[in-house]
Amino acid sequence: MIRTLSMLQLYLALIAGGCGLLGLAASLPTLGAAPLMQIFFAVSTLSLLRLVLPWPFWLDGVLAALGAWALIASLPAEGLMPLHHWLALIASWAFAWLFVERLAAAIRAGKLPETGTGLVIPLIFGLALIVIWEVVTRGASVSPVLLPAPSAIATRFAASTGILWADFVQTFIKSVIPGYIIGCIAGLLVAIAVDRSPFLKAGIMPIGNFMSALPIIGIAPIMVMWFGFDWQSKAAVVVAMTFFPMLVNTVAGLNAASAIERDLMSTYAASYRQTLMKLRLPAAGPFIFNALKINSTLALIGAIVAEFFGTPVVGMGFRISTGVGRLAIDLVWAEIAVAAIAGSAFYGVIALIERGVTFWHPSVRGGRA
Amino acid sequence: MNRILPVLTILLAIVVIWYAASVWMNAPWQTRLNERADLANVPFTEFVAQTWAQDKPVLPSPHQVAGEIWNATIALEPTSKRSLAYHGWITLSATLLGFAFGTSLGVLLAVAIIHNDASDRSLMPWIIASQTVPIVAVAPMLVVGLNAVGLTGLVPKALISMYLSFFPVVVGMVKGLRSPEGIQLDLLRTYDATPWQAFWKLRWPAAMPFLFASMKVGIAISLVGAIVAELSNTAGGGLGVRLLTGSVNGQTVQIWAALFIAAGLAAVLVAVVGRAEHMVNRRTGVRA
Amino acid sequence: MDGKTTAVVEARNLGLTFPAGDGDIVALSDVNLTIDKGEFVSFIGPSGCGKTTFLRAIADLEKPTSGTLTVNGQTPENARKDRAYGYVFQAAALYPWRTIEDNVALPLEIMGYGSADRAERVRRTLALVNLSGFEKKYPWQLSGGMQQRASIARALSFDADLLLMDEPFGALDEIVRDHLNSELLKLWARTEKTICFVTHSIPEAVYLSTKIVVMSPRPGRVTDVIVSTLPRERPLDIRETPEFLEIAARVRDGLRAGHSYEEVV
Amino acid sequence: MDGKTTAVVEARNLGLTFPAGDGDIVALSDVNLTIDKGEFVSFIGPSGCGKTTFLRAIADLEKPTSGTLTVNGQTPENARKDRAYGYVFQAAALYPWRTIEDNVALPLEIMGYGSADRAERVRRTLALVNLSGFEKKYPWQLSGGMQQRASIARALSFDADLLLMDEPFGALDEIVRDHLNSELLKLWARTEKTICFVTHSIPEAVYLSTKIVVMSPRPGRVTDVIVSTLPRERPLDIRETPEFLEIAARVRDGLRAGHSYEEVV
Amino acid sequence: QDALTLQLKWVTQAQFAGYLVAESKGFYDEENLDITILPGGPNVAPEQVIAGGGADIIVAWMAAAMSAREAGVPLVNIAQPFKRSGLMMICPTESEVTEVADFPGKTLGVWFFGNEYPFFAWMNKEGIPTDGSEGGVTVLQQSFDIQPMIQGQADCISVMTYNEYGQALDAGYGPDNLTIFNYTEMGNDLLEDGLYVMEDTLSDPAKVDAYTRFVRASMKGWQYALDNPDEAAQIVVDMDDTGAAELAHQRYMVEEVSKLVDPSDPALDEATYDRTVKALMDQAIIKAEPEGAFTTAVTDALN
Ligand SMILES: Nc1ncnc2c1ncn2[C@@H]1O[C@H](COP(=O)(O)OP(=O)(O)OP(=O)(O)O)[C@@H](O)[C@H]1O
Ligand SMILES: Nc1ncnc2c1ncn2[C@@H]1O[C@H](COP(=O)(O)OP(=O)(O)OP(=O)(O)O)[C@@H](O)[C@H]1O
Ligand SMILES: Cc1ncc(C[n+]2csc(CCO)c2C)c(N)n1
Ligand SMILES: [Mg+2]
Ligand SMILES: [Mg+2]
Repeated sequence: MIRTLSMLQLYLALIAGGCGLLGLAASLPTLGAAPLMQIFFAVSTLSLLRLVLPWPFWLDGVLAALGAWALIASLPAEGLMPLHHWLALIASWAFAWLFVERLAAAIRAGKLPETGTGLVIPLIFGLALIVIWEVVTRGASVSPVLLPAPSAIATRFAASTGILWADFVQTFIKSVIPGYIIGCIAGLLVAIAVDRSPFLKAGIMPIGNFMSALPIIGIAPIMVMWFGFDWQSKAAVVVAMTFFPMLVNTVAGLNAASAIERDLMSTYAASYRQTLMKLRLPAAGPFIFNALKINSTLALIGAIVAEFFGTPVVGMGFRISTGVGRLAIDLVWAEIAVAAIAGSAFYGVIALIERGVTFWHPSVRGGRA
Repeated sequence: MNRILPVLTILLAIVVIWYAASVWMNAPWQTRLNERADLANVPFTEFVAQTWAQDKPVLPSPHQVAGEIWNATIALEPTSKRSLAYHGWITLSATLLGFAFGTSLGVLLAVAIIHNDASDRSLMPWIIASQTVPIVAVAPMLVVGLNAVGLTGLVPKALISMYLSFFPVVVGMVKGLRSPEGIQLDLLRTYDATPWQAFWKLRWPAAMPFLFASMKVGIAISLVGAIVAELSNTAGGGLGVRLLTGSVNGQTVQIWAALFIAAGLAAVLVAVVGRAEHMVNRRTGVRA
Repeated sequence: MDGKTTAVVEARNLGLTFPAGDGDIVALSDVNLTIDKGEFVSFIGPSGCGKTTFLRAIADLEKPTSGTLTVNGQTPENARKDRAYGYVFQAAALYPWRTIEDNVALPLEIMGYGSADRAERVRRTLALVNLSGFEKKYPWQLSGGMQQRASIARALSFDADLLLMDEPFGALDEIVRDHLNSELLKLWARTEKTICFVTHSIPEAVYLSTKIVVMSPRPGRVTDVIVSTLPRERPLDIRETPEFLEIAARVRDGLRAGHSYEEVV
Repeated sequence: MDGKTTAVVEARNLGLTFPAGDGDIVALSDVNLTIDKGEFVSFIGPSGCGKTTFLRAIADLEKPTSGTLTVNGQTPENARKDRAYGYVFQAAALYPWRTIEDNVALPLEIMGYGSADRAERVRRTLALVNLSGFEKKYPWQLSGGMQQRASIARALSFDADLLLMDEPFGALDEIVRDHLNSELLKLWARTEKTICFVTHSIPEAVYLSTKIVVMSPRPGRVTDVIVSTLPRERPLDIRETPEFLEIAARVRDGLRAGHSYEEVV
Repeated sequence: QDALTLQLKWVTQAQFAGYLVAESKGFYDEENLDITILPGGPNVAPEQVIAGGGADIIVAWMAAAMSAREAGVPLVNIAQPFKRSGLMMICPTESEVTEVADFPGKTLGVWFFGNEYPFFAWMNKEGIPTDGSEGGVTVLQQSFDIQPMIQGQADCISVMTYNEYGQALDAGYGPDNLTIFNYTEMGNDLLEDGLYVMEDTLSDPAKVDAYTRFVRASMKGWQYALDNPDEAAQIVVDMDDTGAAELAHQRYMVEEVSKLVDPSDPALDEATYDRTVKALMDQAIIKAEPEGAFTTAVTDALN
């Protein structure tokens, strides 16, 4: 069965099985203290049999899950976890990786369908990271004011949904969305305006490039000073942060139509408007979406930073900054989780729309975006 | 010449609007000050001059900012702690170190992604998610956490720079390393080239334009990272610290001066990368 | 075809030079040519001799740098604004975000045709190039040859009297090419259009044209203008007649003369 | 050429199917063909009939889905690892960041030739394709035809006994094509290489080959294998002999037979 | 020499003059100490820094320290140089606030990041809701300057006597056009700027000895600063790495801080401590009465 494994997979299998064997030996003196862990070590050791017997890949997945479960179940209430539990961590991580490797290979070989299984791999990866985080923070007794365990964050998350929702509404719905829309539309319109006049373009583009490289977050205190404490100042920061990427990308996109495609328009004696609407804007689509995607992550960050410089007493940035001050670090991480989820979802939605709108572009037509 | 003229025109327009805006935005407070000082009927020209010369204006006038930049750079010893050149250098060193880390990490991840199916499928969504984490929120905790394991000074800042700058590099390099067309790869297959040869003779050179484009974004964002890190790591100075202390002391002129220096630094850094690109292009015969 | 013809294209001492970093590139020099209404003129010559450039100058996509050029007795610019010609580019240049039928409808939209008229014309021209049934496909779902045919349909859809075609059949295999050649001849016979046609193939040029313009490499000059003696009615097997072969030989000689082998291609 | 020949390529009931979203595409089906050492085999057929696919299967760039295929008596994979062949792609596929000489040297670098040997081989093959003097130029500084010639030089540089050429002269004008055709014949006569050659041009196929394989459109099948009766020594004007025209007619008939016009191209 | 790191709770300024002067004048060296002084800022939580091992001693407000103690960072007060609070709330006359009864319906600027407890304790005591409900006040997270007042974004803002109040004076405000609520005068002051260490270090006599020497030298620094305000201000400016401190402002700050500090007696006043703890418990900022949250071991050893 070895022959079906790649070099990398073979190493992973050896690490997993080897750590199982070592762990089994190391845990013999405390036999029975953590039965689940013992079972995990035993089965891991057994997995070395794959060198001579078939060993289906889902078994590796099961073992990774068993290891994670055993580890979390036997985490000490306080103090450091015993040394051989670290071996279990390495083993179950190796099983997870091996599982993912073999899953990916099976998908590539067409043995498993792409849809459905495609999502499983990133999920497993994320879960593995969270398990490692949980085990390391708790197993090594990392102070919760430095880095709380995911379980503590989740508990806090569940207990504070009210606060989190209010903050989300204040920051995302009231500041990010309007700022994003205004900034992107303004960037698009200015780009179109600028594109008409070579003089304006020559004048504004270097400045636009310059501004888009600027640490715009530096203007957050200024915006708070100008636009007050409530969402308006946050939206203003978001506008400023999203405007220039959109401007620069759209101008580049409007030039993306090839010479021959433009020549075609000129053989029809098409007007400026017709050329814009029928050729140049559609051709600029991929560039505009690129800016929309970049901006979707920038916008949230901008709003949160701006809230560090003054807010009503609600908002994700407010909660994060006071949370650090009050050492409510688990709440801070819950807010960070909200931000990451909202940001990823926002990005994902834009990416989905992109797939629909620029369906014709080679990058969308072929393979993963 | 005909490239500079439009830029100058636009800059001039910006400066004019800026002057007008600073009269408009500083006027209410100036009126209040004048009332309080029992100055009635201040002539308009004098009033305008007053709004351009406030100590802590809402919007400082261009010459105030220029003056502050001058005073804080040319007019001072570069080693003085009041010198923006000194603070700029501190930020720059963190930026460069972070940029080096970020570019290396980005390239490594991209290599892993294109060579390994499992990495390809599992990493990308999380790399995108990583950029939706508000680094400004994590930075203070990261600084303390790194402090706990004995890392202080330059390194924490550089790590935050890295966190921001690796992203454009991964995205660009994944694209770039995948940019060779099927036929170019097939060619190497007919020679039975090793993956290593395919990487160095085809993928890497083909990715160069993408690498440079990413690095231009990356170095600018590295600077943002260094500044953000300095907001949470006030020991040792830096442009971010100047921004922060300007903000806590309400010294708007100082904020604007620090911002402009940061912007200038970003422009210079991007230009340097562009220059490097130009040199590499010349060596590899890329068409001008 | 003879009798009281009018000049559709008239070039006098035409020159066109591209400025370039290291010395200018003379793409056309001292070209004199008259194309009358209803003629089918082929341009043949080695790669880079200026065939495309000449067509583009007629279409007002390049500005001549010397001499005069008139189209329908007007400046090329005015002719273009009158929508005097349909242009088939060397590459298909279909817009990837439009279906085939929408691509063919593009000039009609721009020129403001009504939607019923549009649909009818699209149907008709797609049928002409044998693409019925592919209306709803996107360009990238078609083979190169089909794309090229769609771009021909697009140029035909609005019935311009002058057709400028730049190697329209370059991407096609011999059989399909033969087929489209005879279709094009039929269309031309039926509609009395004037056609300027660029090709690399000597048999194709001879088979199609009433006049063959042989060009020589840079600086692009017209070295020979051969008026065909073949009848207007041309079955495919005309290509084996001695008359045909003789004209072909003359074209080949003209071509070879301009070919100082080493420096071209 | 006859006498004790050995099979270089041997296909038995070869089939190759591409999986696709909406129904699989059968690119090759039931292909039987033997190519002996020293033969010059042309493949001709309408666009999309599987010519490229067959060449790619020989080169181990595609995996057959049924039947057997051997190259030099080995699996295609082992033959590839033995560097048994040189491949000229339909497009030049030069690397833009390498000069012409470095492009030609690429396979030599990969196969580990010493640097003196490399320089000598590059010089020799560039001279063969008439590109001496362009060693230090980058691909974009050359015309399409010159690029194609550079890619031929690259395939010749390491002296494989089997040459797989996919429409190598497609981008060239007739005169240059004639020239390269006779050069290729000379090379073949001198070196006794086995050559598989894809083309769209019937005269070219007849002029060059000892064997012409006519293929029909999807599902790609071999419809005719015509063994040439022309002598090995072929001056350019052999193309006007009756024998030549007869073979050409036979190829044309074979081609037309496979052409159910509507669905191809 | 014993090496100790002191984490300040704010940027380098005369609020910390005693420590800066002691360092600059070599008082720490005299006590055989090697002190590193780390500036703070609005994103630096000293309680977190000390929990992470980045500092040995921190300057903190008691409310924040006690709350951190409950969050699992066992901080212990070892000395309390600041006897009074410098915190005030000021309202310009335009806002028409003259007494606490005027607050309902107004917008008040408050500093968060661990500095909000005194305000909430005060409102709690007055029975004014802060959650946006009827008859309550609207609270803003205030930036660390007086812009919200100048811009009219808040009716009242928080100031420190020694810092922002000075900015207000510079800007033309004064007792004649301001209503001032002084936390100390109202009896609502919660202890500010104490020195805190981690509880476990106190079981090490060598450490306690080092802390004692540290406090002694620091108090000497405070004394010196109060006696030589001009020189102290100059020292602060010189020691500011960011180059942002301005001499005139620091001079003002030394003057004002001296009204809050008692350089001769760093010991914690238990009555104020009790009041602070009660206020925190009333407001449920901490749930249980802290045990061992201060020690007199260090201040006792001084004499
Ligand atoms: N935009 C341009 N700028 C500079 N030189 C150009 C430009 N367009 C064409 N040329 C040059 O002008 C000459 C004529 O080009 P043209 O495209 O007309 O040739 P052609 O006869 O159509 O060749 P082919 O058969 O390869 O299409 C060439 O040498 C070419 O390099
Ligand atoms: N990678 C692929 N995936 C799916 N279908 C393919 C792929 N490669 C080729 N085909 C299909 O296989 C068939 C044969 O293609 P092939 O490229 O071999 O044709 P060809 O004879 O070389 O045509 P041409 O003369 O146009 O080069 C075509 O229908 C093509 O669409
Ligand atoms: C994070 C933080 N925020 C506010 C204060 C309160 N405070 C005390 S002194 C001072 C400075 C202005 O001088 C301020 C604002 C603090 N200490 N730390
Ligand atoms: Mg051309
Ligand atoms: Mg092919």
